[in-house]
Amino acid sequence: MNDEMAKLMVVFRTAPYGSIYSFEGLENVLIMGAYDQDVSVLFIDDGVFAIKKGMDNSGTGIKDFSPTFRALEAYDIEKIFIDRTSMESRGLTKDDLVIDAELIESDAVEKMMEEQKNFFMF
Amino acid sequence: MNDEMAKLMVVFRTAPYGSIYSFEGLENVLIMGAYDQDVSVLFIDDGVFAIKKGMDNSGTGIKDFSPTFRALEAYDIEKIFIDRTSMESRGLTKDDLVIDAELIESDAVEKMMEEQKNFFMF
Amino acid sequence: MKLGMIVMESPYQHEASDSAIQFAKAALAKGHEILRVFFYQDGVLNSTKLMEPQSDDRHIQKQWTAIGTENNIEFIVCVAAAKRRGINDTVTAEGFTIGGLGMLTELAIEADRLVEFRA
Amino acid sequence: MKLGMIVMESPYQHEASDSAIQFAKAALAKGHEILRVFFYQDGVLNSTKLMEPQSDDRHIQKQWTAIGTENNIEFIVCVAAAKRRGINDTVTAEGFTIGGLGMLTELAIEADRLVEFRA
Amino acid sequence: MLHMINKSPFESMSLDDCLKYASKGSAIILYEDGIYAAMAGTALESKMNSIAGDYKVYVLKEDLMQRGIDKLISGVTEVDYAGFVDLVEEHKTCSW
Amino acid sequence: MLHMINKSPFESMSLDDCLKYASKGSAIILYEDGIYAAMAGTALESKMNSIAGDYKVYVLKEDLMQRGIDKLISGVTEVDYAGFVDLVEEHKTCSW
Repeated sequence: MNDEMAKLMVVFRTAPYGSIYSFEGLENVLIMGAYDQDVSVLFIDDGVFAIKKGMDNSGTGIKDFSPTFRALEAYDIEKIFIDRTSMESRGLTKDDLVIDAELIESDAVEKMMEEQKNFFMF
Repeated sequence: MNDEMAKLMVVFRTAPYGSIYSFEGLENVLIMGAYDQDVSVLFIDDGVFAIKKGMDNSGTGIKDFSPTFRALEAYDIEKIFIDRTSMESRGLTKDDLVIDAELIESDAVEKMMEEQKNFFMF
Repeated sequence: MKLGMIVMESPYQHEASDSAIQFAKAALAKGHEILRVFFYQDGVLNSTKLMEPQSDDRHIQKQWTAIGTENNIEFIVCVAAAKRRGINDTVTAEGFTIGGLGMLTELAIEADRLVEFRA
Repeated sequence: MKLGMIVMESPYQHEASDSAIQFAKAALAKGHEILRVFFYQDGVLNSTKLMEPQSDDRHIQKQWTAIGTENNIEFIVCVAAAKRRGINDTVTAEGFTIGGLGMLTELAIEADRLVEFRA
Repeated sequence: MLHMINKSPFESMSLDDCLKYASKGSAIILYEDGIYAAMAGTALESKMNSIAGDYKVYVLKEDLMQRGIDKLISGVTEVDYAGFVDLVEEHKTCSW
Repeated sequence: MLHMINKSPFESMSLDDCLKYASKGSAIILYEDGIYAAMAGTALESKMNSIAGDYKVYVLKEDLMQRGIDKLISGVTEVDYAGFVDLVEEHKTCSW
């Protein structure tokens, strides 16, 4: 990492499938991975549902994009955070998730946003 | 009114302008008025904001459709109801509204829906 | 039963169109009649033949057209909603017809059940 | 400041496009620079020249085109989002250019502020 | 009446709105993002248990599968799209 | 941070969500259907009074006018689009 890199973040806050926001958030992270910047990813609120294990789209035919989250490491995107309270209040534990994410407390979220050059809400 | 008429209702439940639902609900009422059916109109939840007096679109240019509600009578649509609790919890009284509507209690809403041949939610 | 269906949101952005398609298939499989599907508000965007989703994704317009032509179902695209959104008969796909809002009132008069797929 | 703007929802269905237009005008009136407006998700539907709203309503595509051409602002329509929704260069209006999602990352790198207009 | 709820209960008031009007014993189907209301172990579980006692609550199997949700609160009934169609045949529907 | 809220507080949890993360003293702008949170006399008034004490709450004048809302709770500041732009210049923005 060097000073030329911009700190950028994608925040996932909506549930997957009901709307396209979550899918497009992931598309963005993947593109950002190609730009050699200091990229991080944060899951809050219903955004945590995007990385739930065990999705099966055989009944709907809607593209299941959860496996693609596992590709983030290959794109050198390793700063992945999840709001502990959002996860726990939705009945989830880290074992329920397709990727490993670092738990943070809610009062750290705004500060993390402030530290970015820019961030996206999806 | 005769037995050939279908009982039809348009329910307004979303706030105006933020989305187009409320506007399209009104378009529907006006069209239904041309079909000589037994049409009623019901405002619940944020739908009550659609008939607030005093709208001024000079700052946004978005079409103000509230005056059109006053035309409902001309279309022989006189069964206009408003959920009292929805109105009061939003700080409104009948004096704040562009049209006269009959106040009903929340426990009458589902029954009123059931009595229709069909109804629309907007 | 005689069903009327209304689709109020754009394809891909919301799940409404997907749910409506699955519901229509299940209703037809049970022998119910779908009198008409009325595409309203952003739902009119389901009708465009210019839609080109990624190759690994579903093609929502083609799914509709397949259901409509196989089962001879009327798909009406609301004219006022369509014009506002850049949909006209140069872009609507096979099986979709542009029509007036009165056809929604008629559907409410004729259908045993009306089901709205919305945001 | 150097502003980046993102429009995520379709015109007319949501107020997002209207708010974005008013915000852009106010920012330009104060002398700020809008580096780029990125039309994303259903926001790509702002770009269609086939849009024909009722005569007493605003014409959202023309409002954008006026702002863009008078102020020489780059309007990028996300290519993948556009294809999925039936928007291609046969229907995009003057002032709109179809481009890749990378142009959104570049905007985030270059802009002092990024403002999202969304549902 | 069949009340149709398609929004996340963590984000939208649509289920609460519906309950202000629905009489006890009415049917509710949770689908799309609405299915999260039926998930076991969430902060809404006790509230949802009470709702499942007062209303006939159905939850759409295909949307549960899509989202990888398999542990449900007790008292709710899974239905597939065919069952959804049956519910619509039985009831007038109201989409919130 | 400038938190941007555009959904009705009677229908959406977005303002509550934002407050779980926003530190006291942060700025919030209510616009589009979000402006109803600033309306005087609603069932949310006492909750909003408390929020207006803890945060810098702004409300967009053009969207208030559009909706015919003129009586606001105390402690909120009306801004027009020019003022909205100034707030964006001062703060990073977060659209909920």
